[in-house]
Amino acid sequence: MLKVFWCILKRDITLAMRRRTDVLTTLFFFIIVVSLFPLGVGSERELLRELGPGVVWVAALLASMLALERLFAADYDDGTLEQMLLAGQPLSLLVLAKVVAHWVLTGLPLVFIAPLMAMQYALDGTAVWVMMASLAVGTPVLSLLGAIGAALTLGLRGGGILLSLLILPLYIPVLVYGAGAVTVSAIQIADTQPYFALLGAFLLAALVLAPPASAAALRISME
Amino acid sequence: MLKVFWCILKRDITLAMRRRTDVLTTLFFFIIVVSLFPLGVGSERELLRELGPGVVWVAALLASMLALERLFAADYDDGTLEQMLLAGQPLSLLVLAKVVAHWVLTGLPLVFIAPLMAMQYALDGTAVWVMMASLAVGTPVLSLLGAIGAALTLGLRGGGILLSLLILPLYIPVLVYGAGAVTVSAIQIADTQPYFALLGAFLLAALVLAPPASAAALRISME
Amino acid sequence: MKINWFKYASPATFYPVAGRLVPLFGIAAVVLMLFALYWGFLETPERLGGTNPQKEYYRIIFIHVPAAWMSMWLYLVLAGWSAVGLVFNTRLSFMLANAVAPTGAVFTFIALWTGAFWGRPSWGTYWDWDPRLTSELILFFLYIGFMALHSAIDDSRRADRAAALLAIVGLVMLPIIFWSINCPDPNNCAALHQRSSLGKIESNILIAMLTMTLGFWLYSFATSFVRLRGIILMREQDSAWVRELVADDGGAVQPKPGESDREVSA
Amino acid sequence: MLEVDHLSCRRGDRTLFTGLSFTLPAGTLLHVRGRNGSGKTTLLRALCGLLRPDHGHIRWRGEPITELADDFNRELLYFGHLNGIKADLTGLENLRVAATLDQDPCADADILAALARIGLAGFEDLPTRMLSQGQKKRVALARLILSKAPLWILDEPFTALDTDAVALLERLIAEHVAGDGAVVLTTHQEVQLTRGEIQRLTLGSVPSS
Amino acid sequence: MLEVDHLSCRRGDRTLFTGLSFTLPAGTLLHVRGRNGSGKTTLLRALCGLLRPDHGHIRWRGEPITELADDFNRELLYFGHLNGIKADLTGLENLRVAATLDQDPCADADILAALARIGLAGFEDLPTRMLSQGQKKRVALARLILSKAPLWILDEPFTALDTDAVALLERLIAEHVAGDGAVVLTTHQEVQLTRGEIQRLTLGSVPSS
Ligand code: HEM
Ligand SMILES: Nc1ncnc2c1ncn2[C@@H]1O[C@H](COP(=O)(O)OP(=O)(O)OP(=O)(O)O)[C@@H](O)[C@H]1O
Ligand SMILES: Nc1ncnc2c1ncn2[C@@H]1O[C@H](COP(=O)(O)OP(=O)(O)OP(=O)(O)O)[C@@H](O)[C@H]1O
Ligand SMILES: [Mg+2]
Ligand SMILES: [Mg+2]
Repeated sequence: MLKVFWCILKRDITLAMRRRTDVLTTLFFFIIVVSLFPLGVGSERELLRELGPGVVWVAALLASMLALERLFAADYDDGTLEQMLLAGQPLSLLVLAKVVAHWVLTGLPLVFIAPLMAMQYALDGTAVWVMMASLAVGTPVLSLLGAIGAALTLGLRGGGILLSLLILPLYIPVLVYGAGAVTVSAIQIADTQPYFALLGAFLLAALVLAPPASAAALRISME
Repeated sequence: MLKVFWCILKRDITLAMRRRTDVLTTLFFFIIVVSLFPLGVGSERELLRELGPGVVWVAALLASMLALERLFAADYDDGTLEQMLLAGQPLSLLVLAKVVAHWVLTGLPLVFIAPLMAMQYALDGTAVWVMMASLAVGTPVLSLLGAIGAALTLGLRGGGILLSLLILPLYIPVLVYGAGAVTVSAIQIADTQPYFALLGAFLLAALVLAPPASAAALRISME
Repeated sequence: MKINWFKYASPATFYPVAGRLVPLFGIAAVVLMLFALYWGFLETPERLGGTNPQKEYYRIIFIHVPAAWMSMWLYLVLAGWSAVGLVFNTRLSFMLANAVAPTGAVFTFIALWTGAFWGRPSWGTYWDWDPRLTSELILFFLYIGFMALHSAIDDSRRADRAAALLAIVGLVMLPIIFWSINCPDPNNCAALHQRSSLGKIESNILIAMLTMTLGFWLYSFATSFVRLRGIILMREQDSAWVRELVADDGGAVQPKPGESDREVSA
Repeated sequence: MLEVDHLSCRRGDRTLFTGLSFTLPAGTLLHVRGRNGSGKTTLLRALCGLLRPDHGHIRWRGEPITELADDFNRELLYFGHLNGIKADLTGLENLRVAATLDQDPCADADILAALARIGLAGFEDLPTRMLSQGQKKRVALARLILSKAPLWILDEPFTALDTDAVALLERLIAEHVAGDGAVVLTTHQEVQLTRGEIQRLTLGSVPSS
Repeated sequence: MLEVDHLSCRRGDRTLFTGLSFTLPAGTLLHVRGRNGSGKTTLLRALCGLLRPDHGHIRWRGEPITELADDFNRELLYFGHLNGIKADLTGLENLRVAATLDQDPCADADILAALARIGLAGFEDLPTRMLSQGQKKRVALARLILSKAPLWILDEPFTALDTDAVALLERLIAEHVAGDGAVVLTTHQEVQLTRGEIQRLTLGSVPSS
């Protein structure tokens, strides 16, 4: 069981390392989207400070969603996904391994680049830490939820944009509490703990429910 | 010449109509992205009014860019693009036909839905008209420029996100003047005409330069 | 008495039943809606009193609120049939879910639209990011997502099952989404609690509103069944009973199933 | 081993076959033939459980494959129109992953031997995207050498292969059948076996609408 | 018609062939053979101008194809590993677009006749995504019937076709050659012509690195 999990995880990470641009592009997309906003809305410090958490989180949402499109697509196109379905291994385990690899490659880098982004929006010390923490807990939820959508839209023409239509509404709770935690951290008296408790609960629920749902979706899509 | 142009234009529009959702999903993506922001940044009317033009334009950029990914990809995968290269017709003409079809299907609808989005951000009458006009002139530039990027990233894994990396920086002038026109229209004394003159100039330049550039990029990518 | 429900779970049996029910529900719906409009416009107070005196335009409530209720109820129905379909693998349930979706989307849209037009005179804006409005908008996206996914897939069986799974995932997420919008700040959620004002409402208004809801409900049945009959005909093209039906109308020739033979050699 | 009972499948609005029944004992090869579009691929995918048939049952050692699920999959090796190899991994890495998924315990030496046998010595360390059409197919076929699965389902395995590779593949199939395995395969060519029984199943030509 | 002069091509770090020269007069078929990975596809793509050779020249009616560009393309029909048809369009629509691009003036009746000849009567109005592997290939092959191009370059055109279709395709090629056309083709099968000359070119086996 564990061996299979590691095998898939290693495979996906090796594949990504063969094409290092893939990892970097998600990151750059995130950076570019965050940096575009000041161009569109002007650059008053106060306005930007208010916008910051929301923009960073929306950008994280979009980046995570875009990267998701490729979660199963490549495996589907070359037939390796078909082989996974027929491997005689629990499919949710394989799915979980793929999602974990995906998060390590696309979600984790966002956490580390966040401080740079926060700087552009004039956020201060605590807010930056809270933003990193909220991204660290929130982005795995995005990857897990997104996997369901990716599995459902597998092989459909225009799948990418259809995927975003299906998945973005489901991302809303993570967005609300993720961005909320950062906004609130600016106020001295307010407490960010309930936000993190909620995000953590989402993560646990997603860890349990999303892999089987994605596996079911994959079986449907491969028919 | 003209016959070939029409043939490709008609083909692409027929293809899109076979899958009507494709057209609608770009539109809904736009709508969803625009609607996500207030959830992330809060819903004070004044703040939203200031944000409005920027958010709508950034969303238009993202929607146009995402849709672009599929501009040549489908033709590449099934080999029809190879056939177009060997058709003995000027390739830039074929590219132009594809870009025009693409804009009619994904850019034009944004122009018409924009008033609804403007409403969500509490923009007033003139601003709405200016926004529609700026989108009408600006989105074709996005499609034309995007075609170059789409041609360059053809067939690369993770092309979608690489594409955005190449193209978003080129989109910046359109974003700045497009959103600028709308913001400025709120101020009585300011004049939007220079903005539109610039956007128009971009459009003309893109119309002349982008198709041959995309054609050249296609030849490189297909080798 | 024991009814064989599975008998009615077959499209062939349900098709004529639905056919007979459509005019029944349709007429009842029209009558109820007309009555509700009459009652709402003529038998209710000219303006609402209280702290916020509303003018004549409050009458939009007779469409707005029933539509909002229906939009939520129909999503439950949609997800319910989807679950039944996935669990028992009954084709009819998927078809029902598909038939309900457009009606649900239309009611959601009506609720949004009428709400917006109501908001203009009473709040001075078409749109505000009020939690309730936002939730309704997201419900609309869920409906659109369901229909978009279904129509993006050629193979009807895959389309049914994929869309059904999406509907169920949506249903699980829905309470979380609504709750997060209603309570964006978990530090003081209780303060944000929204109270329905239906209890204090005048009885005439209540009558009109409930009648309209019932009318909408029957309308949903009628339109869903009409759509369902269309879907059944399209899906069951190949089956004997549809071929008979079409042949009665002088319809098209149907393909014969392919034969197969086999030989064994050493 | 494999029993098929009154199977019928449809794709889109077209019924491809109805009432198809056969049994495939150990040590037999079933050659499914038929014109283009007669439903060979559809039948093979149904036999794998990838596609749910409209009616009828498929049983493996007496039990329905829908109930066996993963247990059936472990005894099965399917080879479809797609090769099922990653273009960015080398032949060696591809086969290593495949072996882990199939739970065939095999060392790198086994894999290298298999690759050499299939005629890819010297290409083990190239990403498969750098291989030609036929070489890619060979990488995928190396799984046949490594696998211990008793049932092979092969959809047009001979396309894109040159004559040497075709001969080798025929030998592999014959060995598997001789070793009490079962094979279902489609191809437009003739198939010979030195030992073991060949059944031929011809799917009817598709009626035009 | 086609002259190839000291051509050499490499893919990756591997030189596939060097100093390859031949001329292909009208009314000839060139059968390119070779093991998997010997460079057949590479050669064919170079002949079309899709791939730039390392050294050497390719001339069409005496002029280099790089200079002729679109004029050469108009006289060429290439048929690669991919079919070049849109899955969402019907066979009829696909061929209509192909005809316009190739500037073959042909009416719908011609196209329908071509589809019928290739054995797809009754399938004209189905989106090609609903067709089987072999049927898709047939739609693409219908272009051979419609085209007026004197030079055909066909990369493994026989794969996935059933015996009827193979026979038909062989007849089409023979007719084209008999009508003073030129054909370059790769296939692992044997090719016969009733009339016209067959040249055979065997690409060497690949040196292992
Ligand atoms: C786009 C705008 C609007 C939307 C999407 C919307 C949505 C909804 C929904 C979903 C409900 C039912 C909720 C429930 O009963 O639990 C509802 C009820 C109601 N809405 Fe709206 N609404 C909008 C605008 C307005 C406006 C402008 C007003 C009044 C000024 C209004 C007043 C009411 C009232 C009085 C109810 C009755 C239910 C109650 O008393 O809680 N709505 N609306
Ligand atoms: N994109 C590529 N990059 C690097 N090397 C490549 C690439 N594509 C093919 N090759 C190498 O070029 C050689 C020839 O490939 P080609 O596709 O021309 O062979 P082929 O003769 O058509 O073989 P087949 O009969 O298998 O189709 C192979 O050895 C392969 O390793
Ligand atoms: N996705 C699909 N939707 C609808 N019909 C389909 C689909 N795929 C295949 N078909 C139809 O099913 C029939 C059988 O297809 P199948 O792929 O099983 O044929 P096949 O025997 O494998 O043919 P070939 O020798 O060409 O590979 C074809 O007539 C085709 O039109
Ligand atoms: Mg097949
Ligand atoms: Mg080749």
